[in-house]
Amino acid sequence: MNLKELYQEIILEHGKNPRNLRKTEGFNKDAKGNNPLCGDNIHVYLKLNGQKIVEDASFEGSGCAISMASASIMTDLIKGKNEHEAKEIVEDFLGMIKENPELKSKYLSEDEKTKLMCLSGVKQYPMRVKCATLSWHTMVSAFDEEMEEVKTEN
Amino acid sequence: MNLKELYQEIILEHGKNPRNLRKTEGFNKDAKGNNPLCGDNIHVYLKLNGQKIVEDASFEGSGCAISMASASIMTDLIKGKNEHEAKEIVEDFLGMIKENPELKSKYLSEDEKTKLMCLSGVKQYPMRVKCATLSWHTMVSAFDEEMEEVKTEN
Amino acid sequence: MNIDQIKKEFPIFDEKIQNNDLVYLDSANSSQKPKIVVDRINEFYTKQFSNVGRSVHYLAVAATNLYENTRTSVQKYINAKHKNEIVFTKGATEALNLVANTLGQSYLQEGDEVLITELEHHSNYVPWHFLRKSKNIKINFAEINEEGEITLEEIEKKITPKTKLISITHLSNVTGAILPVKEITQLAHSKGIIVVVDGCQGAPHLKLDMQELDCDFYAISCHKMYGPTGLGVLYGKKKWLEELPPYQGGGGMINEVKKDRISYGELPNKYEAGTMATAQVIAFDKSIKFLESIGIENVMKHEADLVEYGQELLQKNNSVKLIGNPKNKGGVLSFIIEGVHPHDIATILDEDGVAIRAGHHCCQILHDKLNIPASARASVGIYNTKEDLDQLNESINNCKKIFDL
Amino acid sequence: MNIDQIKKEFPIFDEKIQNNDLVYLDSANSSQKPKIVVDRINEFYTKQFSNVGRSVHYLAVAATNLYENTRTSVQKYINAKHKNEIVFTKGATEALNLVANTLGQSYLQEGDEVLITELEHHSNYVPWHFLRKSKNIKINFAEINEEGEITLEEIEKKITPKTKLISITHLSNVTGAILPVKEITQLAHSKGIIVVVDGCQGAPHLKLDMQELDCDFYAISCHKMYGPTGLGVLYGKKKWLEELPPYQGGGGMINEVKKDRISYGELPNKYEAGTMATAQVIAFDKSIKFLESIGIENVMKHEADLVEYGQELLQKNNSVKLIGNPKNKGGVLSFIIEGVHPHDIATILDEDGVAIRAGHHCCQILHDKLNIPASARASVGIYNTKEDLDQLNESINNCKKIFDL
Ligand SMILES: Cc1ncc(COP(=O)(O)O)c(C=O)c1O
Ligand SMILES: Cc1ncc(COP(=O)(O)O)c(C=O)c1O
Repeated sequence: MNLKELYQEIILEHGKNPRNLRKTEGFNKDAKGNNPLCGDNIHVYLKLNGQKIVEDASFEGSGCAISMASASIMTDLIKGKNEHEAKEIVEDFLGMIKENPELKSKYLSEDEKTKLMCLSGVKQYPMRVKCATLSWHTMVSAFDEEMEEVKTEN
Repeated sequence: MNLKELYQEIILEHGKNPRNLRKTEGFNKDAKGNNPLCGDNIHVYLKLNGQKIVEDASFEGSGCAISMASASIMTDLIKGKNEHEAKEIVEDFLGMIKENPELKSKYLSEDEKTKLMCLSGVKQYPMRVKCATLSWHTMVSAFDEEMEEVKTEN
Repeated sequence: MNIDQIKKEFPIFDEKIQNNDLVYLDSANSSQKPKIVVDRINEFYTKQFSNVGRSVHYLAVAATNLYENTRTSVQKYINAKHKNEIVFTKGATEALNLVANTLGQSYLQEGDEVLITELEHHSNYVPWHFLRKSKNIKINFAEINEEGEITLEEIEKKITPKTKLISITHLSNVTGAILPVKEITQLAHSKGIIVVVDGCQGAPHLKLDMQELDCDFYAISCHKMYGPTGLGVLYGKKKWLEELPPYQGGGGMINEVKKDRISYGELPNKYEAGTMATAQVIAFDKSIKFLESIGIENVMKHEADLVEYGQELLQKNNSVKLIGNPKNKGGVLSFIIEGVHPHDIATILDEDGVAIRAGHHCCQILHDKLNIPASARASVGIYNTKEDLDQLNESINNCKKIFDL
Repeated sequence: MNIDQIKKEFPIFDEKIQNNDLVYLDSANSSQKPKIVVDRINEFYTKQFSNVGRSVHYLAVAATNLYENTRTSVQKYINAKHKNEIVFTKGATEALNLVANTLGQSYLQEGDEVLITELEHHSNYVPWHFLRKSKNIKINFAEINEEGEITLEEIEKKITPKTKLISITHLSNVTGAILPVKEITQLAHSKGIIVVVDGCQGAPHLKLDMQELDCDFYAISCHKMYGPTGLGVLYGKKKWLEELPPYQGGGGMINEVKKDRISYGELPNKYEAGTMATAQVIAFDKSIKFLESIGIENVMKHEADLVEYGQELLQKNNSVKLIGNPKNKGGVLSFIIEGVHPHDIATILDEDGVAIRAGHHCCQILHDKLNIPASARASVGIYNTKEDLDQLNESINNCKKIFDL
């Protein structure tokens, strides 16, 4: 996948017009993350229902197209999953964006996998991997209700 | 002049058995000097008479053969000179040890010049020049009655 | 002056970067290195290596002389009065920390004010912030005007009776504004205020004359000045360096060491604790020779031409918005493109071999003020050509295409 | 292991030094550099140069990865638990200053005691002296025994209820004594005392295993370890580096910068302010590879053989008096000749191409204790041979002849 394709396939759509870019009303989990190097910052909100299932997920913040697209896709597909499932998906995503050729999680539908795989091109741009992963790390913090901000490092 | 000659000609004599290595009784000018790099240290004593002529000069301290020889020769030949003459001789010596091919001061006898010239070989050993000049700088301080220790630098 | 010829002296431009010619527009970050500098390092390590100042053997003496030669070259290049006013550090950041720390130890008092500007790099803010924490000094900020400049008037306005020190950049690494350092220093000195200059961007691109500027301290980053990494220079007026306490302690900076007391060495040893960056210092002499061989007036002329050309190009490019428009401007072109994040710009330009920087360039205060999280920055060096700026513009157009602008 | 082969990897030995073959016995001062290290610097500057961590273009990404690779190599080489426990500094002196300064800011209190030894290099004394001045801490000295060693018992004897920190050399740069760091650390930790190790002489010559030593900090000088000048490593346990405040402030070490507040970055960035010694860090990877290719056990064996051989030679040489006779001894042979000042020895040996050091070797406390103003020191590296020590002995004999001994 070349750069043009990476940007065009889906990033542009999600990156320029990200979904869930808002603050979930009545959220009960949230966390902030930032990337001191480039100034990206994000605030992830989760609303879990009584069965600990993610009823709604959203985010606020600013960043490059890659980080916005990644947050957009993430907040979309995490809805309806519980914490355990969500964290497994995070692991799977992080593995894919760094080295694995494909996604393996049984909690992801084929359609969801296809959506996520359009971020796979980021692999070739190591400096941008943290743009793609910032929202994911931040979501984990929200689940863990860590009080500190997440900072991405390599 | 090769190294062996440098050492043998006179340094050894003065360096191993330096003259005036003692403390002048009733001295009225003195100064301390040291070389932090190699640990050489010296204390120069001068006794000036009513006409401001050096009646006696001596030194205490420890150091390499070159610094001892230099102090030995210096304290010898400075006797009988006044401050102005002494300082001109210092200038002349410093000039010679760094670059000038010969000594020019009219306050030095031919015999004194010959004695001093045996230190000229030091020129070829830049790291050792400060060994040869420490006592001379220190004597200037004594004349000027500076309170601080002299430190030699390149 | 033949830029093609000069460019040939930089071996990196013979390389293909991902199948592209390298269009290096990141010199404000760090400059490329001419062959003579790299060769000097090589020669020193393979034929002449020894530690400096500590042994009396042949190699040590020779290395010490070479090391001190560079000090003399720097002294002459920046027109310092004394050789001992030149202190080698590991970088400009360390130089600024040294100044802030030692002034904090023995000069600045609780309640004193330090005036910096909104243009300052973090390296010229955080060290003062440390003193804000430890000594309760106050930091004031001179504000930029519409053009991204700091004027003498603004400095004057921000000076209070408590201002003890002004610390300013010579040339902004974002807006390119060249500050009126000489005039600011005159004003400051007339009020008994010390002036520290962050010369990181000034040193490689402007004429340096410490007698004319008359500032009290000037910090230089050698790796931005066609020199090796891991080396900086602090110029400080003798009276200050003599009066202030040492910064780091260790071998080489002492006079006498006893179990109950220690006295420190003379300048410049007092500020050069431990084994220094010997090879880098020795090679830096060649960086200065390189700049001298071109002539700083020629450097300045060439870079002024480039920046004027680049500015015109980018101004004509719609959707590109330049940051700052100072009258007196060095070779820095920072910009944003509405709707494209600077990191995306940099990544897309990189595909064409165009190396620029994106981010806040260690100037978060300035970006906050401009209300942007980040910007893209193209910066020039002596090896750049108008063709490089044409390529920059063309790649920006590619980028706009990808983003449907 | 073939030393002739290894020696060939060091280009400097192809040179004639004043018409002599170089007999380099000054490695405790600084080691010579193998070709792969020098070549790596060359390659980086001419083909790959960019600043690290700040830009997203291809060269910057590649350089950042190379830089971080070295951190990983160092981590593995010294068996640190975390990569972020490795901080690059400009030298061991800076590393020790960093530790003393930051512990002084937030851990050591007025009246606390720091225990060092009479063997310490000024770089492991002056930084603590600064705290004696600024914080009123007390410095105690563990004393050497007849053999020039520091024993565990002596350390134990000098620990008081107020001792908060012990800072010791791993291997004395004068007597060659190897200190029982592991045992001292066990003892110290059992009393809640921190241990800092000056590893300048340990790192190039001993097996490094931070898990085994268990010390809290370990300082390394890369130029003594077949690496470039201007670079050091500070190993610090994560909990300490996380807890302590930053040392220098500037670009790269921050998290968020506002006009009224600043927060600092995570490890290791927190301690790497400003542009680092990029090229040197990247080349240092090759120094480690070089040492690994020989194997530290082989290095230790070879140097132990050399020092045993040299010690015997010099012991047999009347008028030569060796300084210290530690059971556990590294490759350092310090000596005096009654009636000949060490500087004269060094100058005379130099005429034969034998490079040794004369002076107090930045150990004035030790020389005071031994009641000598200075000593001569021959120290070995991996490239030395028994022939080098024969030549040393022969040149000493020439020297004696000149002085009629
Ligand atoms: C034992 C010891 N400690 C500290 C140092 C200082 O190291 P550096 O000068 O590389 O900072 C040295 C070397 O000079 C040393 O031998
Ligand atoms: C204006 C300015 N000040 C300070 C610095 C810091 O210099 P260094 O990182 O070389 O210490 C830089 C460069 O990064 C700069 O551009």
